[in-house]
Amino acid sequence: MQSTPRSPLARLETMLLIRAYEQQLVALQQNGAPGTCTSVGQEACAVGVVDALDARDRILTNHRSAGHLIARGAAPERLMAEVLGRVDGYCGGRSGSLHISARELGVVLTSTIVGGELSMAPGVALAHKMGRGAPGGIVAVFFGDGAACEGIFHEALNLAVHWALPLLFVCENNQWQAFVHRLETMADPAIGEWARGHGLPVRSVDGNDAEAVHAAATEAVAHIRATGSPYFLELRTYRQRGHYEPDDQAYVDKAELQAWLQRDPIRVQGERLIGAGAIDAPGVAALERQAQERVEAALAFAQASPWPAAETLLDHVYA
Amino acid sequence: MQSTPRSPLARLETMLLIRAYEQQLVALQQNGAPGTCTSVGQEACAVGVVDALDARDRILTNHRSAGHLIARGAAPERLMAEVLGRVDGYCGGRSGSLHISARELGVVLTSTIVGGELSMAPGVALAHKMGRGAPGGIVAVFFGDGAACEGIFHEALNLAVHWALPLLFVCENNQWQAFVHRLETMADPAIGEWARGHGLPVRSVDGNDAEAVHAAATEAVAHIRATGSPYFLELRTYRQRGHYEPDDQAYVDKAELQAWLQRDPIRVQGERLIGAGAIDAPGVAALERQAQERVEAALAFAQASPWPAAETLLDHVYA
Amino acid sequence: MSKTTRMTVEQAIRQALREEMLRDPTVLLMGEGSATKHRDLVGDFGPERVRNTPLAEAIIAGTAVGAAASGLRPVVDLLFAPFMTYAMDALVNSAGKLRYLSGGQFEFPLVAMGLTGSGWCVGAQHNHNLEAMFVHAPGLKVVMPSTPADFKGLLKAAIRDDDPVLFFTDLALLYQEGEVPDADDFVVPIGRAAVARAGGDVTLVGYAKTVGVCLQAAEQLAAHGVAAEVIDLRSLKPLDEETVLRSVRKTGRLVVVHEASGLCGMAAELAALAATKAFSSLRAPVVRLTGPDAPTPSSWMLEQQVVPRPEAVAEAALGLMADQPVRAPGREEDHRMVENAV
Amino acid sequence: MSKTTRMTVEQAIRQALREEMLRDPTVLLMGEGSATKHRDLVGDFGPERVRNTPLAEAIIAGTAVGAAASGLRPVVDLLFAPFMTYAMDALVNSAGKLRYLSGGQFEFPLVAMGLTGSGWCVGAQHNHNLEAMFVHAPGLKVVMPSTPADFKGLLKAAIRDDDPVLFFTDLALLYQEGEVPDADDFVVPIGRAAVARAGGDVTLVGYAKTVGVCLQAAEQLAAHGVAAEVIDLRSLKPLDEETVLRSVRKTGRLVVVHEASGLCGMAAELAALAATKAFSSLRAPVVRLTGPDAPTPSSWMLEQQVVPRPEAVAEAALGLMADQPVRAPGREEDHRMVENAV
Ligand SMILES: Cc1ncc(C[n+]2csc(CCOP(=O)(O)OP(=O)(O)O)c2C)c(N)n1
Ligand SMILES: Cc1ncc(C[n+]2csc(CCOP(=O)(O)OP(=O)(O)O)c2C)c(N)n1
Ligand SMILES: [Mg+2]
Ligand SMILES: [Mg+2]
Repeated sequence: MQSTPRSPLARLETMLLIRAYEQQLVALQQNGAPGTCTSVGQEACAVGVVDALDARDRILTNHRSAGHLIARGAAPERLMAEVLGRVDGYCGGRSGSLHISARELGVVLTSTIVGGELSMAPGVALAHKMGRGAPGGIVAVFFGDGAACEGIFHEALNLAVHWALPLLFVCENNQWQAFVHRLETMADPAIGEWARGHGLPVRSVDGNDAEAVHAAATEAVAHIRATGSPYFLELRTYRQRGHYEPDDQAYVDKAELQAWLQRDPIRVQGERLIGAGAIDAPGVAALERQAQERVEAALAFAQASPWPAAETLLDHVYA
Repeated sequence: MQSTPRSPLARLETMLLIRAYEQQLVALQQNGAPGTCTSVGQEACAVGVVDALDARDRILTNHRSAGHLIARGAAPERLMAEVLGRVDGYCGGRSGSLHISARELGVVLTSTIVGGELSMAPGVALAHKMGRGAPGGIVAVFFGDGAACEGIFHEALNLAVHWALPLLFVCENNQWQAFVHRLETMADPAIGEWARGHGLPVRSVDGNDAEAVHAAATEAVAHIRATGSPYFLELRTYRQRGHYEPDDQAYVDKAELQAWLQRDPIRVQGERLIGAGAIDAPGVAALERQAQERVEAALAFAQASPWPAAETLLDHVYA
Repeated sequence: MSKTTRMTVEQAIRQALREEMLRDPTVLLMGEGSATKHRDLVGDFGPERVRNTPLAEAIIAGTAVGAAASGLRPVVDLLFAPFMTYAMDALVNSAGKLRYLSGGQFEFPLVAMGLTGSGWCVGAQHNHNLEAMFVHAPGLKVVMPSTPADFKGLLKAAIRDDDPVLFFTDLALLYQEGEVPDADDFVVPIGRAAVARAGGDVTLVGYAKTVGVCLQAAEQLAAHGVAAEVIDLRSLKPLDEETVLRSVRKTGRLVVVHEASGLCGMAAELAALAATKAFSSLRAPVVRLTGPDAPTPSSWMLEQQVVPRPEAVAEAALGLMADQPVRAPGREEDHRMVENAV
Repeated sequence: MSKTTRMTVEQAIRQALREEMLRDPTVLLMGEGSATKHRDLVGDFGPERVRNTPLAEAIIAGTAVGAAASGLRPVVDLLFAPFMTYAMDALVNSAGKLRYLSGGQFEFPLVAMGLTGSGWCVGAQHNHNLEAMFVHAPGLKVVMPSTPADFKGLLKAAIRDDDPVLFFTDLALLYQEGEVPDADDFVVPIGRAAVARAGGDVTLVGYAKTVGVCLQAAEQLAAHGVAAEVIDLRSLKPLDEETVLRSVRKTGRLVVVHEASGLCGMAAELAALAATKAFSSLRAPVVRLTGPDAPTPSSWMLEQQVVPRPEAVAEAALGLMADQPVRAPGREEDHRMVENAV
């Protein structure tokens, strides 16, 4: 699990690792591996929030989970093995990329059903509240702007608020819901207003600024630990690549994409740190190489990992 | 169908008919007929809203539908025949009391699945918007405070707002959700706030005052006809009897019940009209007798109505 | 044998809940009105463990799934089975699949209760025997008892089970009485059928209210000198194939009786079982006597028609004894047979 | 015969949508990404009739139900079949029951489309053949073609049908090519199976991708001098009992092959059909070769295992010819057989 607290520099390092890892998945898919939903452009959301959590806490995520997992300390080796369906994956290859849970890291019940994470998160938080988790632990649930359209969003908010559950709602509003733009599915603004209607604290921040996210998340987590009650964070960000690989993004407004690319979260964090003298450009380049090497090692590990045996097909259906 | 516009006196008359009809159902159940969910105490919501609609409009309702149906001009004879499962019922006895539709009156797709009416209403409104209904027609959907807890409430609101559907949301907040008080399931206030989050006009009025409801509904309907867009009405009222018959209401706070009984909607309307000199006490008593006679005639009709033949069991499964 | 007490199915369910909550502090009861209905349990175990929920089946079931994977043993009352359609994602996609997809990282010790069946004239949105949908879904267990003792013993087993269990109560049985063992440790294992009556001529299989139907039919058959064996499935999944097959191999004749539609229902599964694994023993066609492939009407007169009657079961069994082909559709009561309902 | 054009299943679906939207102005297409995916249709029929929706299956399906009862003919794309769990109330409780419960006051001419099956390594939350759940539910029709021509003809029929139709597309077939009749009025009636290959020795029944599996098995069997008849169900509900029974009465041997779990699945239904209505013609046990009763794994190596293979089908059929009992579980490929998967 990630060691906390971590520095802005460590966050840059992690974002670079996430980026390098997902770029590798893109290349893999182009060579015939299964497609994945990358979080390229959303790395600041992952590191900003996950760095505000500690070992007591639990995380639920969805189909776009690589950032959350790596920020939490998941090994790219085992993630990649999972994506390739090999035995050394966190789920022994049964999950593939879409529902990777890593219980040992506190990343639980990952679901690729949009809204699935929202349906289960209150139960995990209830268990914590009833003393089944680590004392003081809270639960963070990551979901997208699309998931906010599902009815379960409303049901989960009402239950979390009314039962005072220690639950951090983290909506990564990346403007896209597969092949549909957010503005085609809801008013503007919408998500924050919907959440406010439930009467819990709601904050909307720049999801491409890792430090802004981290500051907001730290405050949110403190609030939840102090009150035992939920908090809602909306992170405004952008899905830089397609919904999944491959995706030509023909339906994407180029100008909007360009504008967001200018505000790439890694670039923002890099410039901040260089500006503050915490690192220089060559230093950043070195970190990039480091990340790339790690990912190449991970790939080698994953490709060397064996396929699950056919006889294991029916394992783990029941307890 | 009810002739509109109708007078406050006509509304009193209709409320008395609804009340007499449901009291008759209560008596029937005590003699072994199927139990029903009565709307005793909520008659002002029904007449106030339905009187603001006209023949072009459509209504969706739920398990607690007697008021909406009678206000719309449904014949107590056929309603009672339906409750008793006889062929002369609006649904030939297949529905019983829980999902009575009367298409000829524009009361469509009644569902006893809480939230079912909310899931279908946008589609009916969409058909109107796309020219399949009477020009200028709108759709009114009646649902309870409990239905507002279902995810479909959120999904229906978002769709109606984003697609600008001519839909009037009417939440009869009668404080109860079967055997659970509203305050056990949501914040206070909640429903209006949830709706406001969707950015449509929201108004909350005294659901025990037929004229207040009627004025608000008239304004809401005018808004929808003018803009083609949805409107949300919350009617604060109270379920005077149990969730269904029989129900000893052991779980009900007597003081709260008493307080609301003081504000019984029929009493409120009666006193208003007597105060205005529109009618005197004996006149009200006469209307009550009239209603009672009508209901007794309805009962005779229903009991004389034949049972559906066993051979018809499989009719109407498919078109 | 240990002592027993006479009680209704409803009382047996309450006893099972109380005993398991006493036994295991992680057991939790949630539902729309659960706290209202179980005041006594709220009193004894506190409002944390016995909860009224918002009116929202999806989050009730989803919360049960999340809690089950996190150290609690939730029992959720979803009221009438058709309301489970709102909880379908949580039950089918989460509870049934996430253990497998995670490579065994999670367990889901939860029980989801629902009411099914005719008797209250409430119509198809309340009265729908959809248990077979959950039998078809992977990773779930499905239990549907017929006697107070089995209701108690199987609910206790379901609560102790580490897998998600759908527990269906045929509402027509709620106030039926029977003897129930007193012993705290009385548990009926999931996955075992019961031979409700032994006989060598024909096998009648039912579950929930149709077990009684089959027993009455067996009485009528006895009068004709036909010894019917009646099997109460009790658990629909895992299915006790052995007990069914042993009986069919003995009698060579099978009549499956249930209220649910026969199309892809348990009657289809059992007929398939016989045709695939007891074929050489079969002496006559299998008969399915089930509710029709139609929504259930509210009208008392029509509702009556959808439950298979003992007379029809006995008649079908006699037909098999005479080794006549299953009679063709068209007779007055035939609309109750799936052969005709499809 | 009229002219035909070679195209993929995906193109056949697009053509059917276009032709029916041209033919009937009340036809409406809605779904998460439907407008993005069908730019051309938006261009030709306008944004009112081809809509991207919010990401909310329950309201998509509910809206289709409400619109269908109000004069429109909605086609909703629910993407992958497991997402239909969110739409279950609208499909099962509203579309399937409200016509009946209202005494026939409403019709629900809607089509709900979903993707099923293995081939993309996406795991059980995307890959779940749950079509049998809708066969078990009343008031619905269920269609699942295997050829481009049938995809086109059955989708057109489904859109014209006045009842709610679930239209499932096995994703493994999407890019498979075949000849499709050009005629605008080409429609394949719902409820009729097709004899994909004639033969007198054994009946192999499949649907969707397993029709191809059965046809390959038939080839292999021919090499052994066994003439297999292959039936493509095409419609799962209403089921073409006649065509299946005619074949089974002729061959006396039945092997049912599908990817869905066999438990309360179509294989159970067909085995039951044979055991109840063609019993006297059966010469050997029925065999169910189906996907296991387990969630579908993502790993390519494991996903491969869940689809019945031609070799297994041929082997099972040969076993029946030799009139051997269905072989006992335990062999390497047996986990693909429901007998073993339960
Ligand atoms: C219930 C359900 N519906 C549809 C899908 C297909 N799908 C997968 S991701 C996705 C878009 C989700 O959008 P959002 O919630 O904003 O998350 P994002 O992909 O943008 O991270 C869709 C439609 C699904 N997996 N589950
Ligand atoms: C999906 C669903 N869940 C539960 C029920 C059982 N039930 C019927 S009415 C009711 C209470 C509904 O409360 P509300 O929406 O406030 O309407 P009211 O009964 O107060 O008019 C419940 C829980 C149902 N019919 N449908
Ligand atoms: Mg998004
Ligand atoms: Mg209420």
